[in-house]
Amino acid sequence: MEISMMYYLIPSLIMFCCGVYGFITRKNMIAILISLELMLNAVDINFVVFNRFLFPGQLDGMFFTLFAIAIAAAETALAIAIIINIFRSNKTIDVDDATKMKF
Amino acid sequence: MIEEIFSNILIYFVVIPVLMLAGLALCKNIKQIRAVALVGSIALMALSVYVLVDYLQLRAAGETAQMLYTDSWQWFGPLNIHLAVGVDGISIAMLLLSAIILFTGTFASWKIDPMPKEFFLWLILLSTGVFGFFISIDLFTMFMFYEVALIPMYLLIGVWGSGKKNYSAMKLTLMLMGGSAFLMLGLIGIYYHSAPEGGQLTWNLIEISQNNAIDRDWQYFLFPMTFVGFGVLGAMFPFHTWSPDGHASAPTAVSMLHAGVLMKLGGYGCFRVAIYLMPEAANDLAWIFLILTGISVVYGAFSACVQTDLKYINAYSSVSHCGLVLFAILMLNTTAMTGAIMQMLSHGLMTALFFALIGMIYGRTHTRDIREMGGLMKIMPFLAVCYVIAGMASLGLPGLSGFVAEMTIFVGSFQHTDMFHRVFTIVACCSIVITAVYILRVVGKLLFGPVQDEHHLQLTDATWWERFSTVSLIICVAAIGCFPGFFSDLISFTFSENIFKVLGIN
Amino acid sequence: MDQTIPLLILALPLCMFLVLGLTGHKMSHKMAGILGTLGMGTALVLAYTTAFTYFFGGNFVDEAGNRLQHIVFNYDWLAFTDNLVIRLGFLLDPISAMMLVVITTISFMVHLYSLGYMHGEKGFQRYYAFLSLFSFSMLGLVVATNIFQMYIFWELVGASSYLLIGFYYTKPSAVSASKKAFIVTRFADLGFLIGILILSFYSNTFDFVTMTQAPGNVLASTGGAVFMGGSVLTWALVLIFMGGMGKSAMMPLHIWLPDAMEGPTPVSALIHAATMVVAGVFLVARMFPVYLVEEVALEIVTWVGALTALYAAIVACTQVDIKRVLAFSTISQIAFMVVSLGVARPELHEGVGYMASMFHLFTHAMFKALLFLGAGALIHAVHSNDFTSMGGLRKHMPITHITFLIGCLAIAGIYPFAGFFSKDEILVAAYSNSMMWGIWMTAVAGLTAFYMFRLYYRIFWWNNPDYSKHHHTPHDAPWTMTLPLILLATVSCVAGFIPFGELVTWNREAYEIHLNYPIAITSVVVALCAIGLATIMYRKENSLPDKVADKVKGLWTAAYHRFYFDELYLFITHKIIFNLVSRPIAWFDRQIIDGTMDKFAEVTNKASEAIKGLQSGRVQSYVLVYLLGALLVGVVTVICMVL
Amino acid sequence: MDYSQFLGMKQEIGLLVVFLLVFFYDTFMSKKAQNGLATVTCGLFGLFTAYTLLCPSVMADATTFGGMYATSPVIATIKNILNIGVFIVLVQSVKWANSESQTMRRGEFYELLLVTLFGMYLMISARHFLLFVIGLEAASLPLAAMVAFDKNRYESREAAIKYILTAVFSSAVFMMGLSFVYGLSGSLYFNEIASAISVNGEVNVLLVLAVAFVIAGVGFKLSLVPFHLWTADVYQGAPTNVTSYLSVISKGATAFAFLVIMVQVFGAFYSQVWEWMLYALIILTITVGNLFAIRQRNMKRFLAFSSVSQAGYIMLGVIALNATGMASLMYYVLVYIFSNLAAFGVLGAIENNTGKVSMDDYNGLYKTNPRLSLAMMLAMFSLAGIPPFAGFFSKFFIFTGALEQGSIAIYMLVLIALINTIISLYYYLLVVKAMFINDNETPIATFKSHWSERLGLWISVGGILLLGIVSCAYNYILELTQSSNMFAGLL
Amino acid sequence: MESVGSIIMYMVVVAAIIIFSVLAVTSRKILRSATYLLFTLFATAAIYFQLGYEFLGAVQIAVYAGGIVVLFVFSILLTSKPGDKSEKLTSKKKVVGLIASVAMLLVAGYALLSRCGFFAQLPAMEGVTMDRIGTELLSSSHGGMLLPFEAISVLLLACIIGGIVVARKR
Repeated sequence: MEISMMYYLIPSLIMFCCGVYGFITRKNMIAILISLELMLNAVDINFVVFNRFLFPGQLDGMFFTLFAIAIAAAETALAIAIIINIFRSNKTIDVDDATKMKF
Repeated sequence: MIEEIFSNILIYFVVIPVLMLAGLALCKNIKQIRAVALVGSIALMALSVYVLVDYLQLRAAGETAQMLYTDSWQWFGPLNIHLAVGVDGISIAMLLLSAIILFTGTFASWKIDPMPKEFFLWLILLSTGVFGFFISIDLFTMFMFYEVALIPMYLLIGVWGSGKKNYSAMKLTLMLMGGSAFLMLGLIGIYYHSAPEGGQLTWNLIEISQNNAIDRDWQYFLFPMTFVGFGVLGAMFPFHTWSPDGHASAPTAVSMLHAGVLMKLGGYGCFRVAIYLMPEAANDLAWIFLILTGISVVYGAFSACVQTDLKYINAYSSVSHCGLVLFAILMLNTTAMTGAIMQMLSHGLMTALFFALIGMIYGRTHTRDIREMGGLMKIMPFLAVCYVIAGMASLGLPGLSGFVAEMTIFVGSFQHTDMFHRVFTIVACCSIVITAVYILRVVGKLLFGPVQDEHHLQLTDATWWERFSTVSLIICVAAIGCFPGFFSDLISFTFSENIFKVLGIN
Repeated sequence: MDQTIPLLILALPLCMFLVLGLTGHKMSHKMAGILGTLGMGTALVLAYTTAFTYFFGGNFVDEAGNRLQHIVFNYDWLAFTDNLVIRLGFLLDPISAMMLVVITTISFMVHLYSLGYMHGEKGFQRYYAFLSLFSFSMLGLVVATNIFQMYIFWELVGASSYLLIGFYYTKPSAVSASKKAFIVTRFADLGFLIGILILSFYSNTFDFVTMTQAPGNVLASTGGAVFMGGSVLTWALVLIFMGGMGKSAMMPLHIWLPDAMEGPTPVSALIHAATMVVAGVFLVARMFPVYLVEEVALEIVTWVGALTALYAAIVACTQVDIKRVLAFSTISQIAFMVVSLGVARPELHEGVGYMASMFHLFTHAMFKALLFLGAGALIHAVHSNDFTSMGGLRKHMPITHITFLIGCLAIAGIYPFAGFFSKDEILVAAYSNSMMWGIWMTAVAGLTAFYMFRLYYRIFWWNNPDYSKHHHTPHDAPWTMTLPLILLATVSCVAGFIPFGELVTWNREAYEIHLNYPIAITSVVVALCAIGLATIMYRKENSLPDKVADKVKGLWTAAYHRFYFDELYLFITHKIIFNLVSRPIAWFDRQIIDGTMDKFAEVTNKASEAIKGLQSGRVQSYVLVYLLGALLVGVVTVICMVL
Repeated sequence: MDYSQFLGMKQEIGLLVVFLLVFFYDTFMSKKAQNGLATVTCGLFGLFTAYTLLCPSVMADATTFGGMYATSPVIATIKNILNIGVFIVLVQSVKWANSESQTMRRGEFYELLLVTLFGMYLMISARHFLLFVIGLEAASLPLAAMVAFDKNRYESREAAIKYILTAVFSSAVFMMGLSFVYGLSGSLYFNEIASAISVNGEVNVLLVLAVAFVIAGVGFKLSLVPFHLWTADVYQGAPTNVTSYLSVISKGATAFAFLVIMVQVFGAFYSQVWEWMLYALIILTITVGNLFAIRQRNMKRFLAFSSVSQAGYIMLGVIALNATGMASLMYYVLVYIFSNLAAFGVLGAIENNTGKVSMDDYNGLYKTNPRLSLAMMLAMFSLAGIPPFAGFFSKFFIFTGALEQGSIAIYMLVLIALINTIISLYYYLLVVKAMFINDNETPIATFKSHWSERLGLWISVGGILLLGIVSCAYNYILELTQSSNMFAGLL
Repeated sequence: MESVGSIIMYMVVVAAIIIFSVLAVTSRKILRSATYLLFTLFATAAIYFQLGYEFLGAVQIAVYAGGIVVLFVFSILLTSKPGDKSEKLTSKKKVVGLIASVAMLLVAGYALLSRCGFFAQLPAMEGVTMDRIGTELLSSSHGGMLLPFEAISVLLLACIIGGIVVARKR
């Protein structure tokens, strides 16, 4: 059996979709953030896989992933800061409670 | 550049209103406001008379260019947008009309309340647009001034109006802006087809018409856009419904200016842009719009017959009369078009007169319902007599302006070789009877007969400024009615071949 | 001919109108009245001079002795095209010269008469201003050199008539009568206008002279075009005649005339008896050569005239308001003129109908004005229009009585009064055209005699009511009023002897009138019989009239209600025009057209309301929409690409 | 390694210098001097803006870092336009920043703001997707913190969490799209991608999906419908100054960057792929934005939806795909900056002084605060595109640009856009109506606004009045874009 | 032909990715979710190793697994009481989420699968040495990442500032 590129891409896509599912269904903001991490991670895998399989001579994809990891870290930090801020004043991080502004 | 601009006389039609705006902004009390408005409007009137005289002299001296005083200063260079000015007889007639109505409108709003300063500011802004529109020969500047003229309407009606003013003001503004949406598309489309392949695109009316490069298929698309765009302001059926509500709610001077001048922008634009630049489409598609405008003419008149609000009656009558303008323009011959322009002048003056009188009557009786009034001839004879004269002008009494305009239109339209056009002319002719019906109905109910309301007996007749305003209008109406040849010559000279050459018809 | 005098004839009344209209309210009544009358008097003198110069000056005949059509002046007023130009001019020919005389005469009489009749009325100055305006318009109409000039003055005449009928503007009946008059004639004018449009489109001219001198060209220019079964020329001429029908109160457009009697009586005499109402006749006469080339149009003219004559005569027999009787009599008499034109043919007695018509126009103007002014005097005296409140007045008002009697005899066609001669010529023309028209018109003439004497007897004989309950007993009017009566009565007596045939003929060739004795005797006998019948029925108070009325109850009631034409008019205007056309249109405009515009706004608001759920405030639904949106954009594009 | 290449990034370097100066001032200056921070920042930034506007060397044409970073007169100009906007925002925020509640965080506000601007610079100049993503994130992540700045207001927090969650989601989708692009082309350099994917000219499903994801990712920042749902909530919740910054600067920068991406990367697939995507999105954006806007009573929310629909108009400059369209887009952004900032300036002044943000509170404003009302009215008219205010010209030109290519479909699109202007006019007039026409028993009391608010408003109003009438701005931009060869070879 | 060992390794890794991803988004205990996320991230790192990007794998473990997940755990402990069983999901939400994710899966999956070139085999690659990574990372020529490297420092600085501002008590 050959492990072709698609065998990496599809799991990564599934991971992304899990992230989507999690984002849409979870109530806890941190859980949503976890889902987002899954999505970002899936993107990273894609870049690496493409780089490795199609353009092994360069490192563009890998570098992208590298920077994406840094960005993801920054995002998470900031998001968690905001969530904690919310928790502090609202005593809840249920996303359904953050629906005061609408229509 | 600046010097160059100010050496052209036409530019002062915009400069004076702008100076008036500046002057008004500095005014402290009602006296100063009146002074500024009065001085400015007199200056404008003097200017337009001067231009008229000078124009006639130039023509007499053998000047044959289509437009005189033409000048063009680059504005948005890369898009070839210019501030281009120029006038022919039609524009001069319109300028004169606007100046007269602004002048009388100033008197009609002598005692405007509240916020007189703001009122005049908006009013002058509106007239800036109007004057700018009539002197422009660049599509872009024309359109810009067109919209400048439209928007002050909203506040003028909304703040100083009466009745369901909010609704009316909004409706009027939105509908007119809706029209200008179509218009904008049409104008840009014209620009992109203004020159033959590879030529320099232009917004200049004269150049476009000389290039004559818009091919027929595009004309079929752009002509309806521009015609409907301007037609909305010209109260073309079925886009006229802003007119009754808008006029009913507007304060006197605004109604005057709007019906008297602003609606003319529509007809003028239809002629100057839609027909002038796209005569082939105009010829081919005329039947559609003839039906619509023909409906306007008769339908407006019939609707006016059963209204009970004075302003509604007059608004519907405007629909009918302005329909006649568009109707005649579509006939595409010199006589009918001359008639159309004369009708614009005539309708402008007499409808302004009407609205002025209605405003004065309303200011006294506080009702515009003809069922609640009667026998005003006894109470305010001056106003009543003026009203009768206005009515007579409206129903086309010879010696007043309505007659000559309508007759020129009818005779001109009937000269069309196509049977369809002639039959429709006859249909349009029927309006003269219906006009008589509603005018006399009002006159009979309002001015004659017994006094309906005891309180009305205490009312006074017109004040000096009201008299001044109405009398000047009546003099103008009568002047056109008695010396139509002068105006007809002034106007018809400008239809020199250009449209007809393209069509290969008379 | 010098322009000054003709110009002055027109300018004087106009100036009077402007002077009185603009500054009248500052003048005293007396001043205004005298000014107006003087102005009209001057115009009268000038008009007489002009007419005299024309007819007897000898300058206006060609070698063959025919009279010429002379254009005194003709100014361009408004040029539609190179050929279609409205000119304001002064055409002098037999009929216009005659009309100048008629108009100025009657107008002057009325001016004079009104000094007394309108004494002390509010708006006296206004009244004189309007009279001047009317005179100006009417004079302009008759001297028109082209059909559009005629139309202009035609309209002005209509407007001044409107103003004069509605003179008592506080009276609702007067207001509605004036409105009705204006609108009905306006409707007729629409026909006139369309006729002008058609005619000018084909003939490419407005000029009367051009048209009438070569009517064949007019016919040729239409090229045999046909519209809805009739040739376009027929259409044009009939439509033009429709204008005449309106002004001349031909059936069915006559309905305004009886109501127009709401105006002051002198006005009725001037406008609604002598001058304006004959404008239609004048119009047909003016265009007569053109009508001749299209005989269908003349047939229609004849039929309209004949029916109107009979109808009006029958109705006149039943009315009680003296002015209404006179009004219907006017309608009937104008119809005589119209019939006369309609039956005229060049080959029949050298076109005697035309001459007869003009002759009758002239004489009728005189005696009908006389009758109206007499009626005015009566009304002035008893303050009522109904002859039921009169009777036996011959003792109280002898001058009025005599002049009125002269008028009645003239209209009844008794020798040697004016009416006899003109009516005789009309009957000659009718008989020469066909026996039917002859008998028909003779019968109408008989009816005329009957109803006039019915009127006469009811006013001056019948009974002797007690006038003491009035604030004064009836007596003759002051001299300003009786003088015109006497003058007009004199004219009515002698006008028949004017050699009209030498002055006014259709082709302006002189023509000798000779009485056709069989016809003349027949008509006089018929008239005398009718007078006799009237004498039997109305000389003394008795119940015979009621009995007769009961006998023919249906006819009587119908005639009394003028054959329900007014009801028909009301039905058409209110039920059809207002309720079935205008109201639905207004409703349609508000609800459908305007409603659609409002609907746009409403739909926008509804849409806004409908999609507000999109903005649910839940971040999860936001990303759901986001993702699905992104996917959809991709998928739809792919699908579109594949397709 | 060639560090001298950094010298080519004059504007970025300048901005970072300002950032650092502010940072050091904030960190090291005495407590007392801190109160001058706002003014100092304004001054510094004003100097910087003036420098970039006036210094001719900024207008260089250069591509550095191996094609990763590009600058050109056009790019320098759009950055200058943004600078002007940021300057106004800074001026307007002086009072707010000095207010009791913000003293603690004043410095951070300016620092974050400058960093986001730096991010936007990168987005505009990036010719490599990695740099672009970094710029995008730098332009959006700190904004989340700025949105959360009003600690005492619940809405501020809710807005922040909504913003950060959707932003990260969107960037995940965006990067997914980028990974597809990468997979298809093997490079992240714009020019290499363009040549790689258009080599066989074949359009495949993956590319379409990738373009859709890229549009979605950028459309998020532009708030194109249906990627706009965060907009209203965030605009409402964020402090007014942040909202104004978000609505004009962030949007303007992204619009330009979007244009660059679409033209330089996917230009070859314009008519096959993304013209129609954008076509649909523009219609949706304008219409939905308008439909929501007409029912808003909260002024900030109202302006949010108005900005959604404005974004649709801006996109017309992208779909035009020509120099006129690009110039019009830039000009539109410029005018939009002035108009919207004037609106936000009034809004902020009123909010700062009275705390009122509802449209109903504005009833009868003209009677008590005529100048503010006039400024607001001008802003509304300009946004609605009423002459002689600048908004009219920008709208007209963007339509002119769009119609240049002349297909009948574009005519229809413009027609729809134009019809939508009527709806937008309606709601803009609602504000005017509230201020001028409606009666109010308890109108907002007359107050004197802070000098900074007034200065900000004067600048904005001046821009609204002059930018259109005085033609040099547009002429200059159009000449620049016409001389750039960005669109060569397309269409 | 791959070695059996690498195939088995691949299978394990992929199974881990899929299973732990699903668990991470479905687990009702938030702390467990974080743990499953950690496993997913480890598995991802394993893929990186497998593909020969050892440096990247190391970063993944260090930054992601080591840094971010710890951050998560801290924040979870901060925001929830122990034994706090998270919400019960409404079925409506589940369905909606499922629709979205399945739609994504189908569309993107179809798009990927439609591209035959993506069934490529693993080509040979010279080892990605630290030296090369370092050189390219700090190169300013084509393919170099100097500018992003500098730029991200600004981003990170900003995020730090932002995080501080937001998290600070006052």
